[in-house]
Amino acid sequence: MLSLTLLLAITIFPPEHVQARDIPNDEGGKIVVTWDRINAPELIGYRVLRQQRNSDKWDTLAFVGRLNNRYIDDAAVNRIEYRYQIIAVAESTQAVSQPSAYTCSLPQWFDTSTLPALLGTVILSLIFVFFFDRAKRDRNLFIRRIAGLDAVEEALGRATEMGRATLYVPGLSTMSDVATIASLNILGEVAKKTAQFGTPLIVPVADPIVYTVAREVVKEAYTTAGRPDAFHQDIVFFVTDQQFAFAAAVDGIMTREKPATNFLIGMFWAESLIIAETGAATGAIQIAGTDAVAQLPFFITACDYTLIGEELYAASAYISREPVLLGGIKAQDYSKALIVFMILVFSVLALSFNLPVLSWL
Amino acid sequence: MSSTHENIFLRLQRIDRRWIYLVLWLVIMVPLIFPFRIQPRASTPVAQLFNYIDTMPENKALVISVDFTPDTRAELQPMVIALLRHAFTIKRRVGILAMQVYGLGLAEEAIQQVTNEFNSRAQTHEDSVIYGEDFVFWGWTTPLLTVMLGMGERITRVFPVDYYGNPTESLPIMRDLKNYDDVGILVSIAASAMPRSWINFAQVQFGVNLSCGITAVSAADFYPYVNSGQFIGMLAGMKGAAEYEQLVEKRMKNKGMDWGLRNTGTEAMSSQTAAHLAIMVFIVVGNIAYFASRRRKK
Amino acid sequence: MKRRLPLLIVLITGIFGAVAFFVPYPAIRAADEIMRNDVQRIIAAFSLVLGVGSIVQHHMLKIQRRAQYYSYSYITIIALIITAIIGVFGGIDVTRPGILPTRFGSFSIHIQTLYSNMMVPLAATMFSLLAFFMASAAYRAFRARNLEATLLLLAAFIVMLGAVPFGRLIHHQLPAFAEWILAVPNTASKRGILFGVELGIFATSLKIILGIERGWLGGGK
Amino acid sequence: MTLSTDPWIWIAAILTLAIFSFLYRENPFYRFAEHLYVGIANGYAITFYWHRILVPSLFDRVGSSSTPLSTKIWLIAIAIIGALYFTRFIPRISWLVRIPIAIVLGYASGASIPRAVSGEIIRQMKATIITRASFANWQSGLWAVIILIGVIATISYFFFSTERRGLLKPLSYAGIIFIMIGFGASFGYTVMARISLFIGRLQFLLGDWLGFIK
Repeated sequence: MLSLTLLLAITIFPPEHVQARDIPNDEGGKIVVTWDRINAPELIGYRVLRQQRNSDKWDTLAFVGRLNNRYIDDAAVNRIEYRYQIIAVAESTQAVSQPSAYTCSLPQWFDTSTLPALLGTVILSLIFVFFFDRAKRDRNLFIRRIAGLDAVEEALGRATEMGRATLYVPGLSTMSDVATIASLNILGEVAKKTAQFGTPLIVPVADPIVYTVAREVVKEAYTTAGRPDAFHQDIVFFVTDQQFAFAAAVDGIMTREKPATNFLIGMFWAESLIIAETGAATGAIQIAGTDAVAQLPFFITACDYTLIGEELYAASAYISREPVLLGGIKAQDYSKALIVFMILVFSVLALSFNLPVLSWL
Repeated sequence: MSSTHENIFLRLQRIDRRWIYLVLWLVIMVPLIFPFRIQPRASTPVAQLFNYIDTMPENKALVISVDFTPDTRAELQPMVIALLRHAFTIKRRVGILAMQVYGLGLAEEAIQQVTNEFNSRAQTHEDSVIYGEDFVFWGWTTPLLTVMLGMGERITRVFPVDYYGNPTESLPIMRDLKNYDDVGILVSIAASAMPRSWINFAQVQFGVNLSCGITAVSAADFYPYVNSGQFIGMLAGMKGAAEYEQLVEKRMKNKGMDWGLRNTGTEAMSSQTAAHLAIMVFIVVGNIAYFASRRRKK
Repeated sequence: MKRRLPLLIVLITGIFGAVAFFVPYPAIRAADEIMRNDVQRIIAAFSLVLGVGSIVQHHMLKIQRRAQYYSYSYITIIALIITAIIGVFGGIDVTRPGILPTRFGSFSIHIQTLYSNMMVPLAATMFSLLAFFMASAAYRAFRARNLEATLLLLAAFIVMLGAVPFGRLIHHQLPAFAEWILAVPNTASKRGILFGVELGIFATSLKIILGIERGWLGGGK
Repeated sequence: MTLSTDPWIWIAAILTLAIFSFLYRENPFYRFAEHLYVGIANGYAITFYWHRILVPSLFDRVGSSSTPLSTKIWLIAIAIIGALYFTRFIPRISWLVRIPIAIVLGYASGASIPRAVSGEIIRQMKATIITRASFANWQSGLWAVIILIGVIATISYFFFSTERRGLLKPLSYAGIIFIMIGFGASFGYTVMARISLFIGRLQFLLGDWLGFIK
């Protein structure tokens, strides 16, 4: 009698509204099963079972916790129909649901949730391609001169006056980082100047591929400047890809070789201030440039001049006078104007008509 | 007279930076050796976590997940120690695991330290903390999903043997610590995004109560989860650890356990405070020197 | 050929990389996974050869030329070789030893031991130098020269005060004000900079794929 | 005070002190530690690439009998492309080094285009747009407006197409003010974390090594 009441006390009801449907916008192979959650304190969780059409075997797929009301079956084979059953499990009892209707998973060609990204990509690409093209025809695209460029030239001048070396660190990142590419453009110009004036150049690098490219860039600059003889293979060298070991080595170079000018241009992480402050202590003029937002405050405090974010790209375009690069800066300006315009329009729409603008993006 | 003043200010402006280094070194090191007492007042998230654990039902356990590595030990290890002391003081059972292999050594160290503190002062069996009854160290296993989801069903199945090699089924504590249902709160101490994984898997699936202890730099990333209630409070950086230590110490004193234990977080906090003040004094002095010498030039 | 083939390759792999984002079809997803897990990783592993070749050459040259401090170059080369031998032949997993014994009684020279007791302390100590460098940089640079510099200084000052218990004594709202600075003006400026940076990433990627940006080819024909 | 007897603790402590000696000046101890560090870091990189990439992703699979032949050929082809990096050292065919670079660079560029748009640009736009929900209380509404103004001002600071005249002049000035406040705040916010790092090193020296503090 006692045991009977106990049994009754922990009786639980089977889960209801068990439904299964294909997950949209995916590569297929996934079916989501949903059910109504049971509010019973004794409940431990749910067991999810699956049956293939024309088979009478039910397979246990998983056991999920008691707060769930959905399960994603990622082992479904495309175009095969399945149905599902949910078992509510308590310590000593369980309850089986009605099976769901049959359903199957299908792969899709386009992920509709990425539509805004696709539109954005297409619009931005058009803006950029338009300006690349215009830049080729119109050689006089206007770009405001950036204060940092004077600083670059002044710093180089000082290094030549003093006859001391110039150190150029093109960041710690890889070739696929914009900052690295912008930095290598500036490195080319800096190398031309050091070649002309015959002052030593030191370029330590933290990425093997950037090392290969930087070496070619410097070699070409020395040839263009008419001093191929002054190029030697020890100007550009790889140090290590470990952040702090690289910083230790650059600090060592700065204090031993005492370069008159340090360029710290490219992508940097936490080592930024370790390098910049050591350079400041040696009394070198320092020009920094990075789009690593978190490191900008440190360069601002420790360097004589810092190219902030986009200024770095603009400087690289300005200094190389490549028409296409200038076109890119123009396109970037118009894209930014478009972004500001859209933010304002969407805000006005949302505030005045209470439209769900955020869900459109 | 004016020239000597000018000299002082100009010299102050161009002071050798090594003097700054020396001052900072001393200002941080001296309080570590001879700590002065500062009593940080608990901020809301810290008090929230403390109060939750303090009033947790007696049959619920505290689980600490040691998810950090030795490089952030200074900030995070004091949290593990304070949490262990708290649980042992109010006699709640504790389960410990590590989601990082390097966390194993840190967890073991904390366990050794805190159990020694309690057992060396224990008079009775009741007062002491006993392995397998009052606490358990499950150790480490991989992959992440197996642990976070598996513990919702049966912990002994995720960790068939504990860190020391005992079969977990044989430990008395595991009889009433079957899965998340017996866990009052799980605190993930981490320098990575691990606490977010605990939310995504353990909480979303099983609704276990969570909290976290993280480094100062990542605090901003986790605040939204505290505001949304997904974490019950939070310990952020050394400051968070120090505040928790103070609350635990007060609790121990209330229970007559005035042992004068070392609180490394609080001690480090005195170094932190001293260092922050020193840097601020540097900035003020630098500006005074700057303005004084500029005025003289005029 | 020497320029066309690489440019054709960036065009194809670039379009593939972008398309894989939008198309969930199994064949594309599977190809994308192979690209990420096999192609990119294995190629990256080989590129290290370039780097190691360069660092060894750099130090060999120093030794040959008897450059200043050349004797330290031996340290780098020897440390590199020994670590690589221990690591490659001694195994990386403590539970699965390699062909080289790494344990002598209670003394271990396993790569993980080297890592924990040499790499970690060296990295952590280099990293911790920042505490000092931040102090000296602040001392030199945080001068109220003009409005911008004064705001930089004040913002840093208030946030630092908010971080220590002392701040609350000055004004009980001070920590909250510090948090506000981080949450509002700081967020605004970071976001403004980020828009430009992301557009720059977009532009550069497009230029690489279209073969407009050719700096990566290095010089030569 | 109980000195450590573990030789590895001594090595770690000596290396730690050697790096710290740099704060005084560049010296032979620092020079030693620096050169050692660069060597070990490269040795460790070799180890890591070998055991974590080449062995599991390449050698184990090519050598395994359960790998289909087509996959094996494919993997060997990738390895050959990777080996083209070696041509850097052979002047006549050194241009071949561009092929693996092109594969890595092209894919990374392509993959970053939609991610820059959806992950950053669109997401940040969404976060900046003001809706009625932003005005749930007057404070959050005001903060949202300030953020919007700050974002626009900062963007206008980086506008290079025209000289700073007219509306652009005050706007870009407001931009640099937001930027400076932001930089100051980030600087101040990082101090605590960096001092924690140094405290960590001191705890190692004074505790683990010298046994001064427990």
